[in-house]
Parts: sequence; structure tokens; C-alpha cells
Amino acid sequence: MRRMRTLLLGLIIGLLWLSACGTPTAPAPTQTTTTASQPTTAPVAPATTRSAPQQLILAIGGESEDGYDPTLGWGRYGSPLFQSTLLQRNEQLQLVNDLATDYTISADKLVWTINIRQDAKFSDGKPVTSEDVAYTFTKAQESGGKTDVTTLDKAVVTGPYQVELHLKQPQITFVQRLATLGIVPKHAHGPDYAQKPIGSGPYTLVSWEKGKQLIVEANPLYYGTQPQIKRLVFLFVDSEGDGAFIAAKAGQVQVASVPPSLAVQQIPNMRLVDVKSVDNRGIMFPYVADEGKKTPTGYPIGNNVTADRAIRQAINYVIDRKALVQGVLEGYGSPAYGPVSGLAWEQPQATIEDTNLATAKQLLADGGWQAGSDGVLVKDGLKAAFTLIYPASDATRQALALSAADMVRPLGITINVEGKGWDDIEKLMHSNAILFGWGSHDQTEMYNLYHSSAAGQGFYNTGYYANQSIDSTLDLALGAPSEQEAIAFWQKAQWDGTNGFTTKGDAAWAWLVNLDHTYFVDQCLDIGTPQIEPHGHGWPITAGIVNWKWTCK
Amino acid sequence: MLHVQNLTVAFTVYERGLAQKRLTVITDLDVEVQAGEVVAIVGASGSGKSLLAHAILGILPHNADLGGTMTFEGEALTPARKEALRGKQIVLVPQSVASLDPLMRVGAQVQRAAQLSGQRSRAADQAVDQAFRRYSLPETTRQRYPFQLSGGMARRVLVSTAVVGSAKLVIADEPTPGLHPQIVAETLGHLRELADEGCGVLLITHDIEAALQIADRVAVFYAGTTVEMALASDFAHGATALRHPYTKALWRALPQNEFIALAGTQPNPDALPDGCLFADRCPLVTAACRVARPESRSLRGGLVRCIHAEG
Amino acid sequence: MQIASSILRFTARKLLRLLILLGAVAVFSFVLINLSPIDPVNAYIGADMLLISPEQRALIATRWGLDQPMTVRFARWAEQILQGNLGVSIIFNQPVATVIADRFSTSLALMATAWILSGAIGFVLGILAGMREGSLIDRAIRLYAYTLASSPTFWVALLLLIIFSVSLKWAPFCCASPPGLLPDQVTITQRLQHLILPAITLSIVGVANMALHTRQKLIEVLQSEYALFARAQGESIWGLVQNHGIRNVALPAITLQGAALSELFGGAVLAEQVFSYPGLGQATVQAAIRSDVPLLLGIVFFSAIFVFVGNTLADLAYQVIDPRIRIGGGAQ
Amino acid sequence: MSQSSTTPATTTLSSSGKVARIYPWQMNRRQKTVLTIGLCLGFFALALLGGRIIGDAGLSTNLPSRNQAPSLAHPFGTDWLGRDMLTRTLHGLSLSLWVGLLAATFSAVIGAALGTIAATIGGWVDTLLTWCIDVFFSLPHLVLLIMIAFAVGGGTTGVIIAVACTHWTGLARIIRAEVLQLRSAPYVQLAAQFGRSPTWIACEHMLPHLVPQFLVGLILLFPHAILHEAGLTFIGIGLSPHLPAIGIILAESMRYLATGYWWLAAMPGAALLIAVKLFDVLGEHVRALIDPKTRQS
Repeated sequence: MRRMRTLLLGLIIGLLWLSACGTPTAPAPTQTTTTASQPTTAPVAPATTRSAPQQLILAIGGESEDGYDPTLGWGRYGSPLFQSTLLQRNEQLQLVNDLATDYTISADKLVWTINIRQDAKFSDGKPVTSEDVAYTFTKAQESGGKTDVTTLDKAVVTGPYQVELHLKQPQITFVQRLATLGIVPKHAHGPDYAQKPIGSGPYTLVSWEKGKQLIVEANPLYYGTQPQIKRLVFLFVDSEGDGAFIAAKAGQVQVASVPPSLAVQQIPNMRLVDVKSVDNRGIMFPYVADEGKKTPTGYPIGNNVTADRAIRQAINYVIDRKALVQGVLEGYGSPAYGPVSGLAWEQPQATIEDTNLATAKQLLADGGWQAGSDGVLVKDGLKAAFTLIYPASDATRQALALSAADMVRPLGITINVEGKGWDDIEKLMHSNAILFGWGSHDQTEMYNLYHSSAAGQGFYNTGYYANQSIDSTLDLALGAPSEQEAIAFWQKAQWDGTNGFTTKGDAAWAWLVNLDHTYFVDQCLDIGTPQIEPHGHGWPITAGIVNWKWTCK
Repeated sequence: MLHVQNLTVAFTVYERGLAQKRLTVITDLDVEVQAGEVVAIVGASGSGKSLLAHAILGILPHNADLGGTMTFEGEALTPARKEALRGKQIVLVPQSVASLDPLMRVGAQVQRAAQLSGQRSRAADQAVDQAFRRYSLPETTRQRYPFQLSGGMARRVLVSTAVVGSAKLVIADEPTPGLHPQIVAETLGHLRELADEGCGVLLITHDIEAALQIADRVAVFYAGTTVEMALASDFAHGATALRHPYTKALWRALPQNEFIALAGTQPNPDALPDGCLFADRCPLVTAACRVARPESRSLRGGLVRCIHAEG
Repeated sequence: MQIASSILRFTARKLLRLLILLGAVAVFSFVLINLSPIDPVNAYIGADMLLISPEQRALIATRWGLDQPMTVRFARWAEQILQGNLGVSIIFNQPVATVIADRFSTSLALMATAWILSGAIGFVLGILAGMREGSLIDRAIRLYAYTLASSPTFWVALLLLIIFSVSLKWAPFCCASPPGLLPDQVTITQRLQHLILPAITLSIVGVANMALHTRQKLIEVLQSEYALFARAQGESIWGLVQNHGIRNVALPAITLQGAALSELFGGAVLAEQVFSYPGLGQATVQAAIRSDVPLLLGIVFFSAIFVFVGNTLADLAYQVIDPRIRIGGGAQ
Repeated sequence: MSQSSTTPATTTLSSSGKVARIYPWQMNRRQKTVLTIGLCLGFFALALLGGRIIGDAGLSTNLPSRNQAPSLAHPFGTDWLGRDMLTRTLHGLSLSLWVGLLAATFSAVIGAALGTIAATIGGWVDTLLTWCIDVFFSLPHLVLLIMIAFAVGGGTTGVIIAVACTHWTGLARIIRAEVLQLRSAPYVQLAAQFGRSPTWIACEHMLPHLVPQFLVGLILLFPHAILHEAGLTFIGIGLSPHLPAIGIILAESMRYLATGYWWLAAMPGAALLIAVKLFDVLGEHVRALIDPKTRQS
């Protein structure tokens, strides 16, 4: 009776066996030019007169793994593509109307009344009404997605094309939600909306193969200017690695986002577009001394060395930010002296003359630090040494941390550099210097970084920076009636001649560089002037996609 | 058919440390086998006898050096010719069942031997059946695996690998150990049959009694050389008919004779004495024996390698 | 009738063992994940966790039920499993079953070809090296195997990609089908073209283990008694390998190939990252790094089944290959 | 194992029985073996101490001189931060050699032991162990590595223990299959009938046969463990990524492959390859020495 079983299995093994040991005729790579197999892309022709391809292929990464539902966080960096937003930021990052025609804020700054245009339609033909706007805001507020609308109390429909948003407390930066939250149709929003989004944006989704590509086509019912490029393909190759670069080199892609290290290369028929961004990197110093205090979650707070202003200022002055930009970012970046460099609400006076060993040494001497026997500075028994931690998975921050530590060494300050995972960083970020990356169009970020009330809240103000006058300026900024008036206060908080959190003032941080986002773009494709991009997620470059044009005929 | 003159087989092996030394396992061995004749080579176990078989077939390990001349049917046995002949005209009957592939059915292995000896697969198939019937192996043996065979059956399968081909010279390496006496007689009988059918059989064994049952001539092997070539009948007439002192001692040591063992041991292969190899243990030893190796001379119809042996 | 009942009993026993395995694997990985240092909420929010307020974090935690204790979550998960619902993946915001299904189906063809090719190439190389031990070809094959074993596979894949698709433009540079085409527009020949380079790369990279173990075993076989007797029968080196080599060398080869069966399911992170060929490798890595419990458990379940089948097949193959194990009452 | 024809060795017969060599420098096979083993150990010692010998001057960043091709000043060229690749490679080798060696040996030994036990004792022990192997096989590699490395507290010890606890399964299955075959060998069954205990049989009769497969498994695990060290580091559980370890250097250089700075990947890769190749040569010669069949040739 065992015969039967072994016979059966012998057969299976035989099959496996034959396939395993027969010498397979591995199909030799057939001689095919890939363009031939794709009738749609432009045949390879001399650079200048290439006709417009039926579809544009973009390798700029940014696949939203959990789908395209704005209430769960899609499009939180702007230009959700399928949906349209109430407001929009133009190239100069000024707020302009999009779906909304105008909005007014009540005296107590708690009620925002918004009127929307009456000719907007969803891609399924149904009109966009205030019902949809109210529904979108309420849904975003209650669903545990990645977009934070917790300050909204309730949304009230006051007319077919008018809606009122009631906030729990005044927050001018709520305007950022108006500019990023895509409006979803109330009648068509279900659990799998994220896979097949319907919206009133310039494009509609045609097909989405996860991990591979997303195909979109122009939405004929779009109320704004009709895009010249009718069909787009977002190719999800391993973008932060070399995937996009290789795709561009193989001539299959019209736009490819590449890391700075590859931006120095040349690719035929393509030009390098170096887009400014507010994506910045800086060293966060623990501001308070180590008095053995702990956070509610039990992590140590304070660091005696970085609590000394002279140390923080000296480090700010000695670091050569231009060398960092040239060395680490291959020149695709710019020195950063504050958390919002390059934005309208940056304080120009806050910039300092860095690579300045003499001033730094002077500051340290005035601060009472003398050189110890081993060349390391000492002040009443305390050695000028502390640990700088960077996230282990980010090579750029590693490079910045190491270079900064070596630049500071001549001062007599030793910085031991360590790479840790985010969960370790959470434990150490109140008692050690951390190399953080911030940068957003939303001013709330500056508020949360420097306001004492935000200290110890998640990743906000991890150094427990607290300065009464800065707190009050920040509160004034947040409570300002409009973004325009708020800018004066944001600048005052950075530096107002006597006080501020930048280097000349408390030097709470040592901001280092702003990263540029580098793209290879086809010479025939005109992508207009891209806006200053936020922290690098989503597709910031597609903000102005409606007016992209193919110039070669 | 097969003439072997002063064959020498030596190995370069390692001593304890890094130094190498040479083991001359076979020194100036002479033997010859005619068609239809069984020649037995009898010697103490472990004196390098099966190396003679490997030397003839050309499958010595590659750190072995071969000296002397070997001819088969008049032509010199060069390595190339050895390769051409082995399995076809010269076949080996090995000793243990370990020489059979444990994972292959016995029938298939014997059929492979037949194919190697030049037969096409259909003819080989019949040859296997014929051989198995000849040695009264049951029909199911073909499907059996080596580990399922008894000692006797394994022996008969090994012998049948020699029979399926058209071999002229059969070398049987220690066919008798570990078997029931009745099966020993049966195996030797098979070898005798092969000789009677015209093959030359070279029987290598340590069991002198078994050899005497079927051998026409017996070569006595001592410390790597043949000290005496005697007719099987000489042994029947007792020690006097024998020539070399060692052969006489061997004969005397047999249980049915005086059952007296010879004192001392064989000389070590890496330190062979200059003179006669048997000098240390030989009752007739004189100074002359230690000077040079005695030549092999004919005496009363046989050969002996001793200056004192006389008619 | 008797044979059928024995097969029934045999498969029943095997199924029972599989169920115990799945149960243990589920409990084991559930506990492991919860011990893991990685906080799923942080992992879910990802890079812009700096912008999300603590209240929002609490909202996220409740949405995914991450705030309940481990035992409650395991109980709810287990009861879901019994109704055949694998739960929803946190990362992909989709039912786990669909995530696994569509990624597995596209990568199955690639992984199967790679599994067979790497097994075959490895085996043949092992035989060649073992047969001519010490010769040039043996040293070359060993050097090749060790170079592959000691260089990160991404490296090798990227080199091949750059050579073949960028400079020579022989093979497409990415993906399972030409970019820009809808799934139904893709022809079979296009799929094949996109399969060749990744399959060859995976096969080339995966041979080291098989080649070296086979070579080692073949050397032993060629030094055995029966090999000596076969040579005495006039067998050529090729004859030796064909009749005795392959049969005796099969055991380690089968074990390796059986163990590699689980890769069929796991897919190769390598193929996905370098060739952007969808598969479950990257999903597994993400699920592990971002503590996506339902997805991870779903993947672990299926890979457990593949591993079990692979190893059981290998165990049964031992019996077929080696009669002594079968008849000698080897470990059942 | 000899070729078909017996070609006389290059030594001549001397009456005294001692080997007379034609050329004085010509060594016999075993001297060559021992010499190679000596060379391998020498290289490993160099690799282990190399880091200290060359000092860590080259480790500090020097941005202006970044990405320089190999030159006399920097034999292995410089990396994207201007650090000298030769110093990093040597430091990396000495660091990773330990990790790779310990991890590989532990897991190979565990694998061999469990494989032998499973096959010799058989019965429920075998079922239990094969079941454990199946469990370990089906859990995704990375998950196990992260958990164990974290539970043990990360760093190099974390990596070693993690790799050791997860990579024994492959070798265990191969050794088990090998022992299953050995178990039916006549001499093993004979020893059993003489009343020898299974463990004695396993050690005396079976282990010598397993050495070749064991060595192959061990040598293959060595680079694998090193590459896993890099994998864990980037998740933030192993070492800090800027500490030079071969696996990390190789993984990081991956990003620069397309840029044409070939030496970033080629030099450390070659160093690791040489280390692995020497392990193979070492293993091969040690096996040739102790394996009776090849001792004499």
C-alpha cells in the first residue's frame, strides 16, 4: 500500500526533477528595441523636432500606498490632481482661489464662511455643492487619516454654494487645510473610494497597478484651464535609489526625480531642473540643563553642554554651510539660517556670517570655556562634548551630521555622531542633539517648534525651548486675522534686533541647509516655473501640471 | 595471455609531519596467466595484493608510481590500452558489496557492465538474465537493491558482472572472505568454469586452501614479491615438494598439517632490507642471503627466488 | 481500497501538522510583532509624523484598534480568520487578501522561472565543478559562486540592468509590462520580454548554494568504492556522473530546492526594488518595518503553507531517491 | 580518483626510500596545503589588525577631496564624504570579520547539531525538529532578525545572535538528509548492533562524513551574515551606519553605482570576496588534510 503513495510522489518528484536537472534553454534576451513594442511613445528622432507623445511618463515616485482619498491624507502636500481644493498656492506661494470664490473669517476668528463657484462638476457629471464641502471636512476630521483637521468643531451648510466652518480655537494656519484638502463627492464616497477616486480635479484615474504605475487622463468636465497633456503615466520605480535615473537614461521617461548625487550626470535629450524647496535640515539642541527631569513617558530631559548659549552660537558660526551644500548636496541646495528660509515669512536679518572661527572662539572664551589638557574645552569641570544623533535610514542626514561634527572639532567641541532608528530617537531626543528635517508651507510648524506649550508633544520642540517673549509673539501670529498680518509676527519671532530664536538670539537650533529637489526633464517639455516645494513627499512638481506644454513640434 | 615482469608499485605518502616517504608495496613481481588457466596469488592480508589488480586495470590512485612491464596477448599494456581493454577484455570481480551503487537496482548495474563491455542494450538485457539464471539467482534479484542482498547473492551478482561481457582475463580480488564454506566452494566453482571456457583467471586471495581447490598454479606473495611459483599439485606432496622456505612454513601452518605458525612479521614496505626479503625469518639464512636480492630461477618446473632452495 | 485509506490517513496527518504549524506561526509572529520596538502608529504616519498632533495620533490608533491590549487584538484577529477574512492592511488600506492576491499572481511567473532556472543552473554547475575537481573550470565555478554569495544581490542586479537595458537596450528597463499600457493591452510577448532579465538575474544570483553543495557531494561520490568499480568496468567520467553521480548527489539538491520553494511565494525584494517587478517581497519588508500586523500575518500564513509543502515534498523525495530510507524504515 | 593513465610523479625513485626532489623548492602536496593555510591565517590576522595598523586618520570627512578615483594618496579612492576608502575597508573588514565569523559558526553548529539529532534519534524528536524548522522557515527572515536583534539590544552582538538564531534551518535540513542516508550504511548499523549509543555513533561515525557539507554551509553563511548586518543597520537596530563595516559600505555604495564611481563598490566588494575566497581555500585545505581519502594524495 505504500507503493501507491510513492508512485504518486515519484511522478511529482520526477516532474520537478526533470525541470530541475534538464538543462533549460534559457531564452536568450531577444533583440527588441523597447520603443517598438510601445506604439504610444514617441519614436526616437533627432532631439529638437520630437512630436508630442500621446502620454507623458513621469518617474517621480510618491506612490500613495493607501490610495487617493483626501479625507485619509491624500494630497496633504497640495495638488491632489483628482480632486480640487478650495484654495491654491501659485508659484510665489500666495493663496489664490480655486473651487472657492472667496472666504471671510468672523471677528472672533472662529467661523470661516466660504462661498464656492457654481459651475464646478465632478468627473461623473454631478455638480459640486456646499454639501460635498461640509461632508469632506467632517469626514476628514473624524477619520484617523494622515491629515490633521482636529481643530475643526463642525461644518454647517448655509446655502447651496456656501458653507461655514466652526473652529474650536482661532488658528489662521487652518487656511492650509483649505489649500490642501481635496473635495470629495458625498454621493460617491465609500470605503474603496481611495482605489477609484472621483473628483473635480484636472485629471481622472484610468488605471492603478500597485507598485508599478498609475495612468490618468484629463478630466473633460474640469472647470479650470484644460491641460495640454491629455494622458499621464506615473511610473513607481525605486525613486530614491537609481530607478528613476536608470529609467531616464534608458530614454523611456520624460520627467525623473533623482537624488543630488546623480543630478551631476548627463542624459541625452534631457535637462536638469533644480527646484528650490523649503525641505531643510538642522541640528536641534536640548535648550534646558539636565536637572534629572523626565518626560511624562519617562525619557530624560536636558543636556548641560547644549544648554549653554555660547556653545550653540559658536557651532552656528563655525559651520561652513556653503561647503556642506557643495560637498553633501553636490551644490543642489542652499544654506539655511532659519526654519523657513526662502519663504515669504522668513526674517532676512536672521542670516549670519558663518565659517567664522574667530567669532566662535571669542564667543566661547566670553562664555567661560577654556581649552583642557586634551584640547577639548572645559568649563567648571564640564567637558564640551555631546552626542548628535541622525536617523539611520537617511544617508544625507548622516553625511551632514558627520561633516558638521568634523567642522566643529577645531573649536575644541567634540560631537560623537550616532545613527539610530526613529523609535530610539524618540527616547533620546530630549537629552541629545538630533539632526531633524522640517519644512512646510504651513506656519504652524514654526509655532510647534518654538512655542513652550508644544514642548514634549510628540516631535514638537523636543529641546524644551521656552522664551516668554517669543511665546507671546507666536500667539499673536497665530491669532492674526489674515496670513498677511501674521507674517510680520512670524518674522519678529525669528529676530527683531534684540530677541529671537535664531542664531543672533537664543540660537535654539543650528539650521544647516535647504535641499533642492532635482529632476531630469525632457528638453521639449515646458513645466513652467515650479513653486518652492515643501518637505519632499507627494508630487509637488505637479502643482502647475495644467499648464505644462510640449514645445517641440 | 598476461605477462607481468618485475612490476613495482610505490606510493609517496606522508609521515607524521610534512616529510614524505615512499612505500614500495610491490617490488619486481613476476606473474603470468595463460588462457584457460587459474593462477592464484596467495599472500598475507594487507601485503598489497589488490593493488596488483588495480595496477593491471590502471586504476591506481594518482600518487602511485608504476614500474616494470606488463603485456597482454603479446602487446604492452600502456595506460591507453588499459583504458580500452578494462571492462571489455579484462574484468574485475571486487570483494565487497560496497562496490555496488547503493541507490541503483542490481539488475541495472549488471546490465550497465554488459553495455560497457560492448553489447547493445537488448543483448545486454538477455545477458543479464542468462547470467542470473546461470548462478541460480531468483528472478526478483534484478529489482533488488544492493543492501537487500545476502552475502552469497551479492557475490554471485559481482561474478555475473564479469560473465555478461566477453572478457578474456578475469581478476577476482578476495572473492572468498566472510562467506559460508558451501558458498565459497560454489563461487570458486564459477571461477573454475570461466577458466574451463577459455578465460584466464587471476585469483587474488589470502586463503591458501580455497586457492588450492581450483588453481592450476599458485604464486606465493611475500612482502610485495612472488617468492615462488608452484604447481597446485606440488602442495599435495607435502612440504618437500615445495621450494621456498616461506611456502614450506605456510604449508606447515595449515591446521590439517603441523599447525605451527612462523615467528616474526613481514618487513615494513618503507624499510625493505637489501638482501632477500625473507632473510630475517628464514631458517636457512646465510650471509649471502643479505647481500643481494635473489633472482627468480626455475626449479623442478616452478620458479623460486631463493639461492638455497634445491631440487 | 486499502491504498486509498492509507493515502487519506497520510494526507490527514500531514494536514493536521500543517494546521498546528499555521497556529503556532500565527501566535509566534503576533507575539513577535507586539514585542517589536516599532510603534505602528509612528510607522503608519511615516515621514510627516512631525506634523501630526497627538490627538490625531490617538484617532489613528483607535481606527486600527492599536490601542487595545495584545490579547484582545489577537482574539479579534483569530475570530476574523475563522470567517476567512484576513483583515485590512494598515499600509495599503486594502483587504490583505487582495494585496496578496494581485502581487502574488504577477510575480508567480517570474519566481517560478527563477526557482527552476536557479535550481537547474546551480545543479549543472555543481556537477561540472565536482566532476573536474581541482581543474580550471572547478576553480572558475567556485570563484563565481563565492563572488555571488559575497556581493549584495542588489549590486549584481543593478549592474545587469545598467548593462542590458540602459547601454545595450536589449531588455526593458523595468516593470512586468511596458509602462503606459493598460493591463489588458499588454501582449504575451511583451510580458515575456519583461520577464527575461529579472528571471535570469534571480537565477544567476541564486545558484551559489546549490552549486557548492552539489559539487561537494559529487566529489565524495566519485571517491567511493562503487565509483572505483565502475571505472574498473571501463566507465568514462561522464558515464560515472550520469549513472552514479546524479542519483547519489540528488539528496542535498532536493533539500535545497524544496527549501527554496518558499521563495516562490515570498518573491524577491531584489526583483521588486531593482526591476520594479511587483511581488510580495517588498510588502513583507514594509509590513515588518512598519508593524502592519494583519498584512504580515497574512503573508506569514501563505509562506508557511509554501514552506510546509516544499519541505514535505523534499522529505518524500528522499524516500523515492534513496530506497534504504524508504525500505529501511527511515524517519517517517 | 586518478586519471585513467598513471603518469609518474615528478619525483625519482631513491634507494634509501626518502624522496629526492628534482628541484629544492618544489614542495609536496601537504607542504603546499599547510603553507596555504598559513597564508590564509596571515591574511585574516592582517584583516583583523589592519584597522588598528592604518589608524583612523582617513575616517574623518574631507569634503573637497570627495569621490576621488584610486590614486597613490588613496589606493582605494575616496568616498562621497572624502573619507579614505582603504581605511574604511580595512576597518570594515576587521569589524565584519568577527560578526560574519561568529554568526556563521554559531548557526552552522546549531544547524548541524539539530540536523544530526533529528535524523539519528528519529521518531517524535525528528517530527518536532522538522516542525520547528518549518516554523522558522515560514517566518519572514527580516521579522525574526529585527525582533531578536532588538530583544538582545542591537549592536554587533544583536546582529550575531539574530543571524545565528535564524540561519541554522537551511544547514539543518541538509545535514538531516545526509544523516538519513548515513544511517543505513552498514558500518553504522553494525555499530548499533554492538550496542553503541546513538550519540556515540553520531559523533564517531557520522560527523566526519558531514564535515565537507558543514564547511560549505559555514563558508556560505559568512558573507550572508555580513550583508544582514548592513540590512539591520539601516533599520537602526544594528550599528550606526557611519561606522565602517563591509556590509554597510557595500550597501551604501549601491547608490553610487549609476554615477560611475566604480571604486566605491568594487574595492570593498573585492576585499570581502577575497576574505570569503580565502575562507573557502582554508576550508578546502583543512578538509583535504583531515579527509582520509585525500590525505595521501
